This record gives sequence, structure tokens and C-alpha cells, in this order.
Amino acid sequence: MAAVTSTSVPAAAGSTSTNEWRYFITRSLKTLGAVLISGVILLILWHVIVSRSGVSSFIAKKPVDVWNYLTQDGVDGTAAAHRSNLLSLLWVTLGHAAIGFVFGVLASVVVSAIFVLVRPVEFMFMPIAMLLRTVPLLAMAPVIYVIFGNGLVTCALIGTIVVFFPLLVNVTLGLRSVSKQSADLVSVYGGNRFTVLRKVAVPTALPYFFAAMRIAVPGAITGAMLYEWLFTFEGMGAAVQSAKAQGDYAQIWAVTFTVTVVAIALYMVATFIESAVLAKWGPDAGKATGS
Amino acid sequence: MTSETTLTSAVATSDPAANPDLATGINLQGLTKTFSLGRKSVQALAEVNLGTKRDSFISLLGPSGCGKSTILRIIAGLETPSTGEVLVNGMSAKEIQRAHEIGIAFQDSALLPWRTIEHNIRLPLEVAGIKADPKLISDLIDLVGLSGFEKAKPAQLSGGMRQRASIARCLAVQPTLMLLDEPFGALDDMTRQRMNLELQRIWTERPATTLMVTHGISEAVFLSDVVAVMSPRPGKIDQVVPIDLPRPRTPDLQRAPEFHAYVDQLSEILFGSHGGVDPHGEVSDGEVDAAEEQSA
Amino acid sequence: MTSETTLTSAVATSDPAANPDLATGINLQGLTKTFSLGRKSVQALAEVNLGTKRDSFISLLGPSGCGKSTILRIIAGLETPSTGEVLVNGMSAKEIQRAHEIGIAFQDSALLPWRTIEHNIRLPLEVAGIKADPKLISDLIDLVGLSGFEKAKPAQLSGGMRQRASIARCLAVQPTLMLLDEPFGALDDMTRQRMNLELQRIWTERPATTLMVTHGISEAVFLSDVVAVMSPRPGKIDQVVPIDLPRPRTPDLQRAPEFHAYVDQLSEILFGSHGGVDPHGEVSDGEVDAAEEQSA
Amino acid sequence: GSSSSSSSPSATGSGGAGGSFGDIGVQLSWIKNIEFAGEYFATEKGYYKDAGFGTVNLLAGGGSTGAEEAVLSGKALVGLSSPSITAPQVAKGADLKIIGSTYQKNPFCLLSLEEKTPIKTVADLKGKKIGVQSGGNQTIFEGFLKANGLSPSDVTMVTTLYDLAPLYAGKYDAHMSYITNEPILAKAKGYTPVVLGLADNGLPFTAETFTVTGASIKSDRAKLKAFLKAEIQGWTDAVKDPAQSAKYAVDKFGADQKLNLAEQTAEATAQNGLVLTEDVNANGLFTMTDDLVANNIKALKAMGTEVTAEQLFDLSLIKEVYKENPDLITKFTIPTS
Amino acid sequence: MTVSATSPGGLTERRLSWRSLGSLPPWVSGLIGTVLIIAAWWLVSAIFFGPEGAVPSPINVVQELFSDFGSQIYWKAVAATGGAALIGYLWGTLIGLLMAVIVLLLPWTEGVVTQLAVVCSCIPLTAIGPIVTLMTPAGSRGTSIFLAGISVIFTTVVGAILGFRAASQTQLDVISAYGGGRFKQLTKVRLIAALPAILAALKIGAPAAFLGAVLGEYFLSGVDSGVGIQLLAAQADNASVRLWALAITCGAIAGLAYLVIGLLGRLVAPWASGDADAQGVL
Ligand SMILES: Nc1ncnc2c1ncn2[C@@H]1O[C@H](COP(=O)(O)OP(=O)(O)OP(=O)(O)O)[C@@H](O)[C@H]1O
Ligand SMILES: Nc1ncnc2c1ncn2[C@@H]1O[C@H](COP(=O)(O)OP(=O)(O)OP(=O)(O)O)[C@@H](O)[C@H]1O
Ligand SMILES: Cc1ncc(C[n+]2csc(CCO)c2C)c(N)n1
Ligand SMILES: [Mg+2]
Ligand SMILES: [Mg+2]
Repeated sequence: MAAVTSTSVPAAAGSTSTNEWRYFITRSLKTLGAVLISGVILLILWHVIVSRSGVSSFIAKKPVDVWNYLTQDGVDGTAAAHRSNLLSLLWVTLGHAAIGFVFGVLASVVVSAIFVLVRPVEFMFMPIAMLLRTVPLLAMAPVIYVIFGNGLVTCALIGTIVVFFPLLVNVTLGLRSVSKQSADLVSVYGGNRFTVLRKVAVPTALPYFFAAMRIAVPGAITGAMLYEWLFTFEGMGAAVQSAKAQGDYAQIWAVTFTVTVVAIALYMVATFIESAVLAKWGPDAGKATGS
Repeated sequence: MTSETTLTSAVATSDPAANPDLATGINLQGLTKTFSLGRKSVQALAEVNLGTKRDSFISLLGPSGCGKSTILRIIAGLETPSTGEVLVNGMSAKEIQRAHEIGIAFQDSALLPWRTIEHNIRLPLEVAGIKADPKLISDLIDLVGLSGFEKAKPAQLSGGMRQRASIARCLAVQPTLMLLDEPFGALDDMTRQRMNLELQRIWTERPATTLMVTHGISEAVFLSDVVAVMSPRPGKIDQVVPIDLPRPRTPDLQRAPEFHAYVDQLSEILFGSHGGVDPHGEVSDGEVDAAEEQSA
Repeated sequence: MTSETTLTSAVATSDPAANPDLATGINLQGLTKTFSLGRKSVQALAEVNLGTKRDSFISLLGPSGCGKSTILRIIAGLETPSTGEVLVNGMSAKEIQRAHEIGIAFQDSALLPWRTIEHNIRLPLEVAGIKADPKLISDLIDLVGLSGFEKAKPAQLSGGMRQRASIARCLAVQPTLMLLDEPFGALDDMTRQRMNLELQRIWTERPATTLMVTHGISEAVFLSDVVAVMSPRPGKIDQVVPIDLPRPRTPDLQRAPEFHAYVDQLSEILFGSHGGVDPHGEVSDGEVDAAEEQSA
Repeated sequence: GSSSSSSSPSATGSGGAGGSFGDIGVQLSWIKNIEFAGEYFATEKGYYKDAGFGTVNLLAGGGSTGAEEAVLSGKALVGLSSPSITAPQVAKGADLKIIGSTYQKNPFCLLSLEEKTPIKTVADLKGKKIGVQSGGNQTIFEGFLKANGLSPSDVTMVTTLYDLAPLYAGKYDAHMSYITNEPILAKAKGYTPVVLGLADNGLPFTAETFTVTGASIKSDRAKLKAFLKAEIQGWTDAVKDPAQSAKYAVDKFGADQKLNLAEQTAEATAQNGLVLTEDVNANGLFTMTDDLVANNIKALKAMGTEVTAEQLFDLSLIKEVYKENPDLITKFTIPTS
Repeated sequence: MTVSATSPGGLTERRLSWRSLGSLPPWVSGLIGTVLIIAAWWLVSAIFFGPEGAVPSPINVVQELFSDFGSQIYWKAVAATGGAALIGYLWGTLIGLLMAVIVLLLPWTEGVVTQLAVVCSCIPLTAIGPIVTLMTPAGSRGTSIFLAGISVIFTTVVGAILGFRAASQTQLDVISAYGGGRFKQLTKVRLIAALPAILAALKIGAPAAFLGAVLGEYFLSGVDSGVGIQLLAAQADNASVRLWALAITCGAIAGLAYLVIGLLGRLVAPWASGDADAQGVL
């Protein structure tokens, strides 16, 4: 039978790259520009606040001081030594952050799926999830030490605790944002709750998941530093402590600066991945259709 | 007026309890449904009794808001009735769901916005765990005139095109129970006509117990074994009119006097006994005729 | 076939550039629209030229996917044309938007799910910063037959009821430009007929430049000053047919031979010159006739 | 009764209500417990007031904001700290000076348990696992190893906090402790604490030192001396009456922490062992002999900080206080450890 | 319902039991969960630790809590820390929402604003805690408030931006067609469609704010009362029972905040699929 509505789609004239790629690239470029602008804003803010705070310059360092610490040899060591020290600390911390991130994301995705599939479980265990997030790790560290030791298990645990809760809440919300109609559709075709989860809820939750991932990236770094501070003598977390003991405020500020910059860089990476995936999924992933 | 249960070729009944052999397809007994609406509650269905034979085609006609979609949703297992029993092809709604034997098209297309048209149509197969035959999918897309839009997202289609995609999706699983909620409402008349013929062809080749909700009287007559007319909210089955026309039905049939008689009969039931059946005995959607009843 | 621009009572033109006096209402010149669709792009509109007089009522007919909604969305300022110019009542789309003079009903009801029906209808007034007169709102609700559902949420209404709410919303601002995208598609025939009459009454009392997209040929003839028929995608205006019938039009008019002549003429344009105009000269939505053209 | 424990915010500004020196802030090295008994007496008995101060705000430290920072930023006139923390900052150029020392030796020790792996001597240390708090204590412990000719590889150092649970659980063999604190807790738990004091094993630096800025010594010399005088009076009372000290800590100043009276009393008594020496009996509380100063410098060097006595200490003020008020020198009975 | 009567017995029964589990009122399942958790805790405590060990017996902890409930000191500490957390939370939320609104009104600022928010979440708190303490007057709870606020900003910004995007194009079209600009779109559609996501962010924020306030007390100078101070003291005292009682207090306060915001959400955004309505969906 001849198609009623004319023929097929007219071929595009000089169709360049795909829509998706354009979306991806423009978003990436925008992000880069934003980083530069916000970087400048932050440096200015930092300079102004420190200058006006009245806190002794011995403690409160300005951007210039950090720059000097990283580029000029001083009484407390050469710039090269400072840089290589920071770099090696950074790698350690990034390793710990990666462990925490992976475990935290996996755990939260699995748990939120269970929460969504078996709702009572949520009411049963949400309090515990929250308790984990609220109890200062600082206070419970000895207990964790006694039970889990101070190795990578604890590293994964701390990372998970820090990252878990925001992810859990977001992913659960995303999985629940399923439109009733779409869920109806799948159940009519014989799908069970699990099918609805896979076919409808997961795509719907993707934007939420990625938003949560973005939250998780800085969270994982924070968690790693916390772990290092409470359980090891390694990485940036411990370095802040020993620098404090040494009165090496320049190093503290340099560490703070480095961690922040790296976290932003990783956040950007997460944003890139997000835009790539969501572009493929379509910008409408997870959005309601009509009314 | 004909009394439906006395016909020899009866395929439906408004008293399924008394006529179990006429309720081997759809079997609704004592169905009621009350929705709560904040403080108040709305009775959508007041005691619906309806039986059809297996593999028969029934259409539901009735004014807006009378509960047509609600009946369809209850049969699909999407809504639980307040009271009453539902069986389709001898199975409960849930069972037939689980057997992957329902095809459904909703009043609005309900496509998943992140899936391409192709993938939307393939969805029921995925859910059923059946490996999708690419040929089948592309045939379906062809059938509904969406070739060239396989990779388009729903947001990029017109309203009618979306509806057509949802009809294609309904046909993907080759269902034994087909539920169609105003499937052709958003289509232009030519497409609608073509879809009607195609639907009849498909249904004849691979029979399925079918329930279609529609506003088009002649469409209902053309396609159905039986037409059930509902009264306004709280909805109940007003009359069940068997359509005793030979199959396969061709477009020519729509000019036959028997056809027009059915259309007129249904218009009369829908719009009242004093409703102006078209004096020329010609095709009418009831649209023009009903207007006579209105005071401007 | 009548040539539309030579009629003395002409209210519309397919060449607005040459007939500026026939384009004081809607004025579309050289409108094209191309959507990108992943790698490919879809030309939805290929050069649309259309003019209507201010306060006239034009209907758009055409096959599904031909770009009717796209034209309407461009006029509403919701889509920018790829090329071409749009003026309505001498204003640009943005200007008329900002003047709060548009009433619009979308193909899907587009009600806000968190607002009650009442509040949804009041929305345009809120947007315009006009204090809503409770009487006006309750009259509108009455008009569309939704009394008792003032406090219901859209999810609690049937498809037709939602569409009626969206029509009521369209009328809330008493617009000078009314854009209706298949407003009555989901309604049963009786309600549809009643809404048609009401729409005519309202439009006569308070004229507005109106564009309605519809699939119902007789509905278009009944309501319009002029009907524009579009050809399939890439859409363009195929013919502009002025409907020279006296107003106010009553339901009786729909039985007049002039009326039927218009319906037949439009069916012919839509479904081809060899399309079977109903031999009895009777009302036809083109539905049955068009079926003749189809091979099953 | 004069000022209450809930201090109202105030800086070192002059011209306060009470006397010519106005209100000042004193940054404590920890949250309010028995460790600051002398300050409580000085407040309660009105010694600060008598010395000419309005309100003396005893600023509890959360453990993470150092006294040096508080003093440098001007939030406090005086901070209670330790040479192990002050010296590195002085070495980095901070304008800080220590003007007296409450403890004559530092309270750090390695706590092990008789029931598990007792570490009685430095020789026992080899190959053991030691729990050390990261940051300042880590530096101190490494200095301790160095001072005893051990290298960091001779022991396994693991991070811990103040809690003894890991020690009880056998996660490590010894816990870096305060001699006044953790051993008492272990004993209360039913263990037999074994203590290896750092001060007695090659690391004889002092603690609870009064740290001020060099600038304030120049501009506020009289004020600082008045402060020291009130402190001497307070600590004289405190040392004499551990029970009352504990009461002040538990019932008044540290009331918000639900301190344990028996434990605080025990700590007060143990603390006296750090505050009182023959030299103190001879020269007065807070004084430091040249030997002690030299020991400090040596210990600091072991901990990796090179400073001279002149850079770190300015004991001229305390000497002047005693010269002007010889009657402040009291003979205490020195507790036997 | 007789529908299930016709289905094979076993299947029906299992589904029924799932159903009945699913239809438990939240507080019942909450109770079951709590009981399960406490039982597990008890076992661990009894088998591996003594009643006063690192993991003390729940009985001792509950006893401690009950004695706390009668003590003014306890409530003073809770009020002090909770108050600082609340102030920080309000500030953080306000700033976060403002930032998101800026993004909404000026989309080009999105990058900059989110970067600023990221900075809030990844500045090492342990490093800046003391600095903030030095910049606020002695005795003030500035650091607690600051850390509480900064813990909230980032999640609020991300949640609110996500929420502001939740509105569908048709919904926005309705407003523009009726002559509404970006502002009307914001007030009539975006803000409301955003509520579920914003509320989720606020829910996450509440425990984070409390945690921030507690952590702040580890840096504060001149502050004597607070949950954080008590934790510090309990830790130095090796008072594990007190430590756990305080930890549970923290959890309870955060849980309460979480619950209240959740209820608030259900009140102001009942249509949100994240809530009761959706129970039938997933
Ligand atoms: N979820 C719901 N909550 C409350 N009331 C509802 C709900 N769904 C439907 N209703 C009510 O039930 C009645 C029947 O609705 P239904 O959708 O079945 O009508 P319909 O016959 O399909 O109408 P239409 O032809 O307009 O689609 C209506 O009055 C409607 O308000
Ligand atoms: N956002 C979009 N992106 C890509 N293509 C689009 C988009 N919107 C519409 N189109 C394409 O434009 C063409 C015209 O669509 P339009 O919605 O105007 O049709 P229509 O005439 O209103 O059809 P119907 O009667 O079915 O509603 C269609 O082919 C559709 O695929
Ligand atoms: C190694 C070591 N460092 C600090 C503390 C913390 N602390 C607990 S009590 C107290 C005051 C002394 O009575 C101090 C400073 C500790 N316990 N052990
Ligand atoms: Mg319906
Ligand atoms: Mg359309």
C-alpha cells in the first residue's frame, strides 16, 4: 500500500555533524568558558576576602602567595619540591576518591533500585541511610577502625558513606518520576515492576542519576580526604593535618587550591560524560510528555 | 429496535451471567467504578455487564466522560474495579498481561520520549522477551506511513504521526486481546480510512478479542461485530447492537442500506429517539444530525 | 473550481503580498520551516503564503503531518520560521503574545497537572495580570460542560473533558487572535456539535482573527469564512476556499445544498479530483468516500 | 562569682568595664576541662579582676583551631599551646613568643596494656604497631623515635584518634596518649596501663605554654604581666585543691560536656605531676630554667624544627612578675609519680 | 476482588504477600526496619564487644538517651547545634536557590554558577574551617553556620537547576502563547514543576547541614555548648555509650528534618510522582 503521507524524509542538504555532536560540543565549550570566568571570579573573591579579613598574612594566604609557593623557591623548600609533593599527594587522594566513588555509586544505584521496587524497604532502611550520613565520621572513626580496620575497605566505606546519601535520594526520585502512562503501557504488555524499572524508570532517571553523579564527584574527594585524615598518614587529607602542625599555611592553601581545581576539573569531566550520554538519549530523556 | 440477545448470530450479550457462551471473549459482570475526587467521589461506572465471544470485535460508543476509557483500563488490568468481575478469553486481566497477549493504544499516544519511533514500536516485544524481527517492525512502520521517521523521536512528530506510531506498537506483539482507545481520533480522514481497512485485514488474518473506543459511528459499524452504546456518567451499557454484516467488509459496504440502517440506529440510541436520522438515509457520523437537537 | 481571489466577498488570499487588504488578519509570506532530525532534516513547510482579513475565521485542512500545527505554532510565536514573515492583525507574533491577545488550544490539552480545572482556565488571566472574574470562569466551565469538576485535577478527567477544559482556557482572555489545533478532536459528536455552535456564537459576539486546524470538513465549512487546504509534507497551501454562507449559521444550514457543495469541493481537493463525491450529494466527512481510493 | 563560663564575644580591646586593661580573650588548647583549672580559679576568685581586667574570655578550643592562629588573628591576647606547635610557626617567621609554661614537661606518653603487649622501655618499641594521631602528634612521635636513635621503619605507625577502642581491640600495641588522660581511662576500664613517657625518654619539651605575639610583648607588656600574675594566683590555688579544680570543671566551666568528676579529679592529681617540680618550687609556677629551655630546643630539633631559644622564648616577663611579687613563689608538695 | 481467585494458587499467594508488604503503612515498615537494625546492632555488640565496648549495647545507649532527655544540658546542646544548622541551612538554601534562579533567568551563567557551587562542595572543610573561625568573632557559631550553609548550597543548586528543567516544552508553550515571558514561565510553571526536585535537594540538605554544624564545632573557638562539643568530650573520655547516644541524636534530628521536609513536599507538591501517587506506578 502506498504511504499516504507523501514519501520519505527529504534528504538533508549539507547536513554537517549530527545534532547530538553539536549539542555535546557546544555544551563542552560553554563549560570551558564558564570555568575560566568562574576561575577569575573566584580568584578575585579569594583575594578580596582575605585582604579584608584582617587575619594575619601568616595564616591567610592570597592567590599570589599560592602562586609563589608553587613557582618560587622559599625558606621552606624549592618550588619544584612543592609541586612534586603536591602531585604525589594528589595521586594518592585521587586513588582513594576513585575507590569511594565507584563503591558509593554502585551501592546507591543498587539500593535505590531496591527501594523503588520494594517500597517498604525504603521506609525500613532510609533511616539507617540517613544515620550514616549524619553521624559525624569524625566521631565514629574509632568504631569503624575497630570493625573494618584502616585499609581500603574503610576507604571504600567512607567514600560510600559520603557519596551514598545524595545519590540515593536523587536516583530514587528519578526512578519514581516515571509517568504513569508509560508505566501502564509496560504493564499492559506483561511487564512486571522490574520491566518498568528497566524500560521506563531507568531512562527517566538518567538526568537525575547524572545530576547525582556530579554531586558525587566532589563528594568522593571530600570522602577521600576525610579517610586520609582519620585513618592514614597519606594523601592530601593527612597533609593538611601535618602542614597545620608545622604551621605551613602556604601548603594548606596550596592543597586547598589544588583539591578545588582538581574537583572542578573532574566535575567538568562528569558534565562532559553527562552531555554525551544525554545527547544520545535525547535532551528529552526523563521529561514528561504533554500534560 | 432489535433485542440483541435473541439474534441467532449473537456474538455479545448485556447479561453475561445468563449467557456464558456469549462471554468467552470479554466478560464483565457487575462492574462498577468509583473514583475519589478530593472530598467528593465520582461514580464513573454504574454496573456494567457485557459479554462478547472470543475473537469478536466490539466497539464502545458514548458521550465524553461516560467511562469508556475506564472500562478499557479495567480490562487491561490498569485499574481495579470497585466491584465486579473481569475475565477476558477466560483469563484474568493480570494473567493475560503476563501472557504478553494484549495490544493497546491509548487515547494519547504514550510514546516514550527518549526512544526513537522504531524503538517505541519494538518496546512490547522487548517487554515480552521476544526477539524483534526487523522486517516486522519496518513493515509496521510502513503500514502506518511513517517510513523515513524510524529514527525520529516522538517530539519530532506531528500529533497524528505519534498516534500512528502507537497503533503500530499495538500491533507489534500480535495480540489475542486488542484494546484501542480512540486510536484514530487524531488522524485525518484518509489516513483514518486506510487504518480502518488495515485494522480489519489484520484482525481477520489473526483474530483477537478486540475492544475499540471511538466517537465515529460509521467507523464502529464498519469494523465491529457488535457495538455497545453507553449512557452518560455514571456509565452503563445502554444497548448492545450486533452488526450483522458480511466480512470481509469493503469500502463499498459503507454505501449499502444495511450499513446506513445501523448508523442511523446507533445515532438514534446515542442522540435520542427523536434525533434526526439523516432523511436521505446517507452516511452520517451523527455529527450533523445531532445538531438539530441543539438550541443555539 | 472557484478561483478564490476573484470573489467579490473575498476574505482571504494565497498571495498576501499582492493583496495586502486581504491580509489584515493573518499574513504569512514565504513561510518555510525545516526541522533537523538527527542527521537528517525534515522540511515541514515549503513556502506558505496566506492572508486573511482581520476578524475572519479560517480553517486549515490537510493530511496528518503536513505542517498544520507547525503553521499554528509559528503564528503563536512558539516556533520561528526558517524563512518568511508573519504578521497577525498588523502585529508580529511576539507583539501579539505580549499584548495578551492570543487564545490558543493545543492538540493535546496541555493543562498544568498541578492546577485544578478552574485554575487551569484562569491561567491566561493570571499571565496577563488580569483579575479573574469568578463569574467568567464558572460560565466558561459551564459552557464546556465541566460543572462539578472545578476542583478536579486534569489527571482525574477523561480525555475529552481535558480538551474541553483547554477550550475554556482559550476563551478566558477574550482574545483578538484565536488559534485552535484540532480542538474538538477528542470530543463525542454531540459535544462537538454543541461546542461548534458555542464557538460560532462567541466568535460572532466578540470577533477575533481565528485559525482552526481540524480534520472535520463539515466542521470547517460550518465555522469558517474561508478554508485553506494544505498538501502533504512539505506542506504548502494547496487551495484557499472562501465559504460564502450567511451568518449566523444554524444547524439547519448543514442540510442546505450550498453547504454540501462546499463539503464536496473540499473533499475533492483533499482526496483528489477522481475522489468519489457522495452521489447523493449528502453530508460527508470524506471518510467513507475516500475509502474508495484505497486498495485493501 | 564573676563572669560565667558562657563567654560573650570580645577581643583584646582596651577600655573594658572592670579595670584599666579591659577585656581580653584567652585561647584554651582544648574544650573546657580540668586542664584549665588555674584559669577557673583566677576567674572565680577574682584574680583577673584584681589584676585590672574586665572580662577574661576563656575561649574553648575545639581541638582544630590552634592557639597560634587565635593569637595571630587578634582574637586572643594569650593562647595556651605547646612548643611543638609554636616553634615550627616561629621558624616559618610567625611573630610569636612563649612567655611561660604551665607544664614543666610534656604529657605525651605511649600507653600500652599489661594484658596485651606492654611497652615499658624504648627497647620494647621495636617492631610494634603504634597508634598516633595525625598532625602534631605525628611530628612529636617521629621526634621521639629520632631522639632515641630509632628510625620510622623500626615501628609501624598507624593513624588513630583519641579513642582507645582500637588499643583495647588489639589493632595496635600502643596509643599515643596524654599521661593525664588515657591511662586513667584504661585503668577505669579495668586494664593495667603501661606508660612510657616521652618527656622522660629523650623528648623533654614542655607544654601548656603561654603563647603571645612579639608585638603584644612590646605594646602590652604591663597587661601581659598582670595576666601572668592572675594566672599564677589561680594555678597556685588549683594545684593545692585538685578536688575543687575538678568541681569547677565538672559543675561550672565544663558543665556542657557532662564530665566525670572522679576522672577529672584523678586527672587533676596527675596533672600536678607535670606542673610541679623542684625548679617550680624554687622559681615559681610557669618559670623555665635555662636547662629546660635548652632541652626544649634540643627536643624541637629532634622533631625537625630548628629555632633558637631567643626566637621562641621570652621569659623576661615572668621573671619580672616574680621579681615584683616574690610572695607569689609557693612551696608545693611535689607528687611522686 | 475476585480477579485473582482464578489464578493458580501459589502465584496468587505470593503476590498477595508482596501486596500486603507493599500496603504496610510507612510507619509500620519503618518500625520493622528499626527493630531489625537494632537487633543486628545488639548481636554485633553482644558477640564482639562488651556492653560498654566500642559498639555498646543498645540498652545502655537507650538508657543514656533517656537520662539525657531529662537533662537541660542535652537539650541546650541540641538547640545550639540545631539552631546553627538551621540558620546555615536557611542561608545555604536561599543562596542556592538564588543561584539557580540566576541560571534560569540568564542561562549563560549556568557554567559559572555551577562552578561556584562545586567549589562550595569541594573546598576541604578541614582546611577552611579554622580560617572561617578566625574571621568570625570569638564565641559566635559562625563556623557551624558557615559549614552548614556551604554543605547545602551545592546540592540545592544542582537540584534546583534540574528541577527548573523538569517542565515540559508544552507546559512552557502554554505560558508563552498567552504572552507570559520568562518570569511568568518561572512563576507559573517552572517553579512548580521544579518543586519535587528542589524538595529532594532540600531533603538531602537537611542532614548535611546538621553534619556541617556539628563539624563546625570541632573548629569553633569560645563555644562551650553543642552536640559536636559533647562528641569531642565523649571521645576524649572514651565514653562509647555517650558517643553512640549522641550519634543517634544526630541521626534523629536529621531524620526529623528529612521527614518534615518530606511531609512539606507532599503538602505543596502532591502531584509529584516522587510521592504517594506513584505508588501504583513503581
Ligand atoms: N483517576 C481518576 N480520578 C478521578 N476521576 C476519574 C479518574 N479517571 C477518570 N475519572 C472520571 O471517570 C469518568 C469517566 O472517565 P473516562 O476517562 O472513562 O471517560 P471516557 O468515556 O473515556 O471519556 P472521553 O471520551 O472524553 O475520553 C470521568 O467523569 C472522569 O472524571
Ligand atoms: N520539533 C520537531 N522536530 C522535528 N520535526 C518536527 C518537529 N515538529 C514537527 N516536525 C515535523 O514537521 C512535520 C509537520 O508537523 P505538524 O505537527 O505541523 O503536522 P500536522 O499537520 O499538525 O499533523 P497532525 O494532523 O498529525 O497533527 C512533521 O513531519 C513532523 O515530523
Ligand atoms: C595524645 C593526646 N592528644 C590530645 C588529647 C586530647 N585531650 C584529651 S583530654 C585533654 C586534656 C588533658 O587532660 C586533651 C588535650 C589526648 N587525649 N591525647
Ligand atoms: Mg477516554
Ligand atoms: Mg498537528
